[in-house]
Amino acid sequence: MSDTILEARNLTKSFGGFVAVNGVDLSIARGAIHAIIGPNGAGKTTMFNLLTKFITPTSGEILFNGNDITRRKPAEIANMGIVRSFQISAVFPHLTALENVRLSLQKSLGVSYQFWRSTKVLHDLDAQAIARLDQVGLADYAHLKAVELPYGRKRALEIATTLGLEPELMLLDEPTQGMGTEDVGAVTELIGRVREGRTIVMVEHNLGVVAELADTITVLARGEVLAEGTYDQVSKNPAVMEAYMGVSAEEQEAGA
Amino acid sequence: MDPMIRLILAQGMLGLNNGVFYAMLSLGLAVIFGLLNVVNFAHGALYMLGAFLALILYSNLGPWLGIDALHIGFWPALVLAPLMVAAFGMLIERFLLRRLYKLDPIYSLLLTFGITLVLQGVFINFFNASGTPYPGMPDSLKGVVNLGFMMFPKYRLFVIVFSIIVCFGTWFIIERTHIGARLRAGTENPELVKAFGINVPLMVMLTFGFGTGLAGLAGVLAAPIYSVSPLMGANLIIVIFAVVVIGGMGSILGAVVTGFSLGLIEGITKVFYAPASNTVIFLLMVIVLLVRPQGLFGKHG
Amino acid sequence: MSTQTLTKPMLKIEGLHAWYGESHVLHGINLELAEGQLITLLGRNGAGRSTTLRSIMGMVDRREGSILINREEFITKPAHRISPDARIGFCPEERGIFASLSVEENLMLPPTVGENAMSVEELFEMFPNLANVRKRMGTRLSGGEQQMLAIARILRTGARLLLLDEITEGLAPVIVKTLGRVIRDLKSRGYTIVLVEQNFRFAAPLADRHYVIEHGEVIDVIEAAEVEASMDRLNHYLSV
Amino acid sequence: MQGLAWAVLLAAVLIAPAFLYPVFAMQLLCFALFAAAFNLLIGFTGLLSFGHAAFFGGAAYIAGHVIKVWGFPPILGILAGTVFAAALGWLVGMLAIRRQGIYFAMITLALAQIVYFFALQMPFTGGEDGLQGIPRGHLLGVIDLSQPLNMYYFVAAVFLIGFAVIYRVVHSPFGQVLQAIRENEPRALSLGYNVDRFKLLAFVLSAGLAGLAGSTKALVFQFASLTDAHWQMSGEVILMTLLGGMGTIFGPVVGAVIVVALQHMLSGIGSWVQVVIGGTFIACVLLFRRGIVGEIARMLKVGGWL
Amino acid sequence: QDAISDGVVKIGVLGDMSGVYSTGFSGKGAVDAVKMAVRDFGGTVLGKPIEVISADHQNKADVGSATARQWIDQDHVDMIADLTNSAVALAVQQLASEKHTLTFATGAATSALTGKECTNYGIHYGYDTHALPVGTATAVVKNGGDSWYFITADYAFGHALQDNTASVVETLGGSVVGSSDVPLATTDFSSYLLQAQSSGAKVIGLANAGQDTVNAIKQAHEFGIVEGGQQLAGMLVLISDVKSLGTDVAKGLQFTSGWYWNQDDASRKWKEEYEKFSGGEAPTFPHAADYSLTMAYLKAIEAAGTDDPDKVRAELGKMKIDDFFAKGGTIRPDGLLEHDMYLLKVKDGGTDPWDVADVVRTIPGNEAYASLADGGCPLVNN
Ligand SMILES: Nc1ncnc2c1ncn2[C@@H]1O[C@H](COP(=O)(O)OP(=O)(O)OP(=O)(O)O)[C@@H](O)[C@H]1O
Ligand SMILES: Nc1ncnc2c1ncn2[C@@H]1O[C@H](COP(=O)(O)OP(=O)(O)OP(=O)(O)O)[C@@H](O)[C@H]1O
Ligand SMILES: [Mg+2]
Ligand SMILES: [Mg+2]
Repeated sequence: MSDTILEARNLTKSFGGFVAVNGVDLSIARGAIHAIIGPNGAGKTTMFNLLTKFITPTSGEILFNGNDITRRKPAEIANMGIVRSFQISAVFPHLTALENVRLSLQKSLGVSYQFWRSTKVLHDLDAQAIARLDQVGLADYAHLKAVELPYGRKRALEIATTLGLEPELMLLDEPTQGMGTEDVGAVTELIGRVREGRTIVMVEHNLGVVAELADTITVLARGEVLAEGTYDQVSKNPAVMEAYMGVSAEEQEAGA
Repeated sequence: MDPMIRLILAQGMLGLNNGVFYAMLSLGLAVIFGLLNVVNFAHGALYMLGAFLALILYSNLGPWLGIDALHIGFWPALVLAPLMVAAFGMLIERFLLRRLYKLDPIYSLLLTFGITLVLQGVFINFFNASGTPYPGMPDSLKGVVNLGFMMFPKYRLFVIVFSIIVCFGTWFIIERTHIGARLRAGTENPELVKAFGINVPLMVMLTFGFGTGLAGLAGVLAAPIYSVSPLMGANLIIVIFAVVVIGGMGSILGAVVTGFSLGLIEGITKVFYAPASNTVIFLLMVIVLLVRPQGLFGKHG
Repeated sequence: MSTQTLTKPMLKIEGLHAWYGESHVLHGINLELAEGQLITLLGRNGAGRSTTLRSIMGMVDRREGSILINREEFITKPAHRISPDARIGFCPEERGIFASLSVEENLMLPPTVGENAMSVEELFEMFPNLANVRKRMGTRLSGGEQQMLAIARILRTGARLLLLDEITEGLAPVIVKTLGRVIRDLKSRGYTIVLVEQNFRFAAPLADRHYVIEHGEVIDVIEAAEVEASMDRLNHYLSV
Repeated sequence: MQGLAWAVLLAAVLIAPAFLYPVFAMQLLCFALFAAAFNLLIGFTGLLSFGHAAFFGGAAYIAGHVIKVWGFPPILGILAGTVFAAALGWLVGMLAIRRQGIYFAMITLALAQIVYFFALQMPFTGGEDGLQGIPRGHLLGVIDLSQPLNMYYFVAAVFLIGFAVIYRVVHSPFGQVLQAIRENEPRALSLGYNVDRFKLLAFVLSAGLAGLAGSTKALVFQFASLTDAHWQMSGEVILMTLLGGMGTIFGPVVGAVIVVALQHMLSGIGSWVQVVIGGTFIACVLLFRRGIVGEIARMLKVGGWL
Repeated sequence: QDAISDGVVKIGVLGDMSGVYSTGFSGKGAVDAVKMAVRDFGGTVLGKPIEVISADHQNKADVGSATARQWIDQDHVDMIADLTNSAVALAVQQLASEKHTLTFATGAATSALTGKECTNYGIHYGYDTHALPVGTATAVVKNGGDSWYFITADYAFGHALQDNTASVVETLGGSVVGSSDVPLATTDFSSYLLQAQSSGAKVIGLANAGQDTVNAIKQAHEFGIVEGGQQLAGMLVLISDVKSLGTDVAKGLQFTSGWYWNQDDASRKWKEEYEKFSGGEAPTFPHAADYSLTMAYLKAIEAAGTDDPDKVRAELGKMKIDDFFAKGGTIRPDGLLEHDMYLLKVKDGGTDPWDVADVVRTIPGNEAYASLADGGCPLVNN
């Protein structure tokens, strides 16, 4: 297998004339944590939706492990091992934490269409689900409904659920958004822990998190790639400083 | 003229005549849906209400008031009845629908379904289910016009012309004027429009009133053609839903054009295979769903 | 943290709390400014600056506290009365250009709220780019054009108090410079302005005072004169 | 809690004929099953079908025809109606699932209207006359179903089986996924569930069970008619479910009993029944969207669904 | 065992109380006729009270049959009358017969009630689809109207009426060029009328009734179809329909009726009585039939000395029905009341508001109705 797990070539998406993502080439290295940053409206979420097939690109192609997945459906993508999280928290609010996680484990059992069997068959998965919950520090909350969990824990639950699918590639949209500093630390640490054996792509505004986790950073601006590289490279890139940090060229020179 | 062509033209005219009601009702439905995201099931019942108000103004009001000679005729009814229906619509919006905006739109559908049953039930009790002819057709519109291929009642011709004017007038107001701009903006982003100092709740209420008023107007126009019956709107509304699914609810012009065309198609179907005329619109809906699920004039997604 | 009380505040916010649904976003904001002044609200993403503006406009689910504009309490007013009664013009973060309306229709949408409203011609003079696209639909505009339209739109209403949210966001530097000129011009004409900015370099020379917001609270207030001296603190707050 | 509810239900079903006119009791059971089948869709999948009368009424015609004209025994007739309704459900579901939310409701309504017109115009349905005089026949060739009590316990058995199936579906791995879809469809999709297929299967099951109820009703009244396929019937089943509690196990049964009893008691006041039904609708939507059982469950704070 | 079951004779009037047939055939007018008969009979029979209950079948066979089922099972109704709407009548007659209960259908017209669907307990009282065209269609065809297009109510009644009329037309050498089936309670007949017009038939036969007939005739005038030279023939018209059409529109229309109030003194007197009883409403012939059958039923109970349905039915078969309504009537073994019918012709400017027609011909019962042998009732052949 090559070192590139996911590749986007000349990816473009326009919404009725407005081009949100414009000819983006992106290459994600296997095993890396790859962050996408950029100003609001730069096209990060759109990019994300394209990669996870929630929307169809206007043009361009997406390769996963060398296979063209541009025209595949979202459910197929998930079954191939690409799983996403959402910018808004995505749990099943009136199911318990355990049931949430079990829903992702259940797939492996192949009983999901079996309407004639009791849910008891699912109890075999409970131990595994608890283990997942434990991994994100939620074991004590297993029987609480998701809606009752505090925000940060919902986020953790979401990640635990995602992990249940044993994804090869995990896409996280702003995993720390809306969290207090404490939660941010916890989630950062969590991501660091679950990265073993998988690739993670994340959209993140919190540069602290990015700096700590990301191996590679792609900066998007107005739908195009502005820069790419390690945190140090990117944060010193003048174009990035200008578009993202709001430092003009003269000021940079003046500041330098 | 070849009798077959004559028959096609004649049935086409009648179809157009029915298309008037499809167009006016789906127009009102589209206006309401566009702004409130409410599918007004009661639209058919309000159409029926319009027709009954015309009837009551002509036949019943006098006796109720003890003035037997009082007959409020067609022309005043054409103004009064839609206004009364609009007022009723606004009451529904203000006191019932408004509580449901934050919920899933199926609740407003169910609420308006309930209103439909109530209205129907009330009118079945006071009038009977089979329908009462409207006696107030103005003399000026009595008689027939020879269209060459058929004798066509003057009144029906008037209805076709009048409703085309109403539909395009509505389209003009909504798509081409200041009021329309506010309505469209209110649909896109009500919060911001409110912040600009526009009373969106009031606007919503008036729009609902306008949409239901259109239904009432269609009802008055229908009264002299069909018997005024409590069930006249019930069967129509389902056809209208199919029209709306075919046309897509996003567009005003789409609703009007689809309404007229489907009337026409339905009419012409009667020439070739009459038993299919009931279902042709629904079958077209199936085809549209297979080929273009968002509807002919619907926006993608 | 330096706080001073103005003798004649045009806008005075005290103990403002705000919620989106269940989530409590503002935890007691206090700020004030006098007629003709310009203040900025600084802070990181998600600090609650936009929410502060939206609360003034009555656009959040629930608010508590006090919002006085020219000594009149606005917290209890229905949303659609706020703009006309307080003569506020609001320019939202996401610009709020209506896709289904043309530039002219967008411009004419908000009702007039004061006498000395700028005329359409005046505005087209101020933003020549807009004059060229007046018939175009809202969605077709470039980001810069949209931003100019959003500002022009509220100037046409005759509002005296302007709430501007991230107006430089995603704009090319040349447009940012134009905007800088426009804001300075407006200030000199006596407009009162609240500016939410991430771009501190843009905001610094315009402002009379900076409010730093974090987690829905004002954590620092820095007068224009103290900016030089407080650079370290600012860098810390805004550090990227 | 649920055990208690089951016990009450079972007891009520068993002793009902001692207190009620058997045909009325059978009508209650048929509608209770119909509403419970409908609830499988609205309550547990979040899809509002406004065309369930098509399955209920369509199955009644098929069962009636198969029994009366082809001379099939009652059980096979009921089975035929059920299978037909499920197949019809598959067709309708395929089309309706192409649109979401409110459009879904309108499309099911319109498609059901096609079925209605078919019922009106096909020769074998008898049009306005209906399909009359369906013989009840003998169960397994021995038990005479024209005896009211025999028929009653047969219907009771059908109801209990149907209801148990619904209970099982809800509490199955499949039901678990359905609930996930209802709660957060995009998330279910992102977990790799083919949401449309789950919805379709739910639709087919719901339609089939509605057909079971319709076929049974045809046998009870020895009659299949347009009323059963009319949109008003679709509306009534929505009301039963809404009134009893959408997404509760026992709600639709309670709702059906109330609505049918109401219609029965008020039959003397003519069309005012419609006004009462409509008013109940409005009240439910505005005041207690959880429905009766839903409210009780909330007051008793019972976890899970009652 | 008591002579009168449950100590009361209960008559159920199951009619159309709110639909297309509620104004002429059935409705309150029918209930009044039955109640008036009970009053005139003295309110009791064999010393036991007579009770009248009524319900609306909404023109739905299932509603009708469910109501009848409950009336018989629970309310112990002894006889069900009216049953306007052939579909309802067929359903209820069959059900009632299984439960050994007498039914008297008046407003329902289909000849199947005493033909292939006849039962031991079902009586058809007043007219049927065989009797209607005998007068009307014969008169029309003899006047040159020899090609017909039918506009037919799409249910049991309409189809039976069309079939019976067509066979009369064809026997007389005429032809049927086409037909349109129209749902009950249609309000817009224009497209069907246009089909009829373009068929070129000389006669448009209306195999429907009540409001449907009225609407069809009105719209035919609206579209200038009559002026275009085609003739309308209403196969089932009541004087109330003529009233709502207006005699100017309906003038010259011929139709067959089982009774006409202005045919003799006894009828005129009865009409006056009825108008008083019902608060000013003039009776139609089905209303007169409702009265007449109630009288006949009660007399039969008296004669039989019991309300046992089999005995009462036997008594009815033996009785001569000869009152203001039925002249020379007998209730045949297949359940049909055979009596004289009348061909009426609409006139303008009568003396009474309800004086809208003249009797132009009396059709003797044995000519109007199919013979017992031709009726096709399986019970008779056995
Ligand atoms: N469905 C849509 N229709 C029209 N325009 C859209 C649509 N979705 C996104 N856009 C536009 O595309 C641009 C990019 O949006 P996107 O959500 O990808 O930004 P982002 O980089 O994720 O920003 P943020 O940091 O705010 O999440 C925005 O200007 C947005 O308005
Ligand atoms: N409509 C909303 N619903 C729920 N939460 C919201 C909503 N809008 C904003 N929030 C939350 O409120 C908090 C404050 O948001 P706000 O938009 O005021 O931040 P800000 O300081 O303007 O930052 P920025 O604009 O850079 O994102 C954030 O945590 C955000 O997630
Ligand atoms: Mg984003
Ligand atoms: Mg902001």
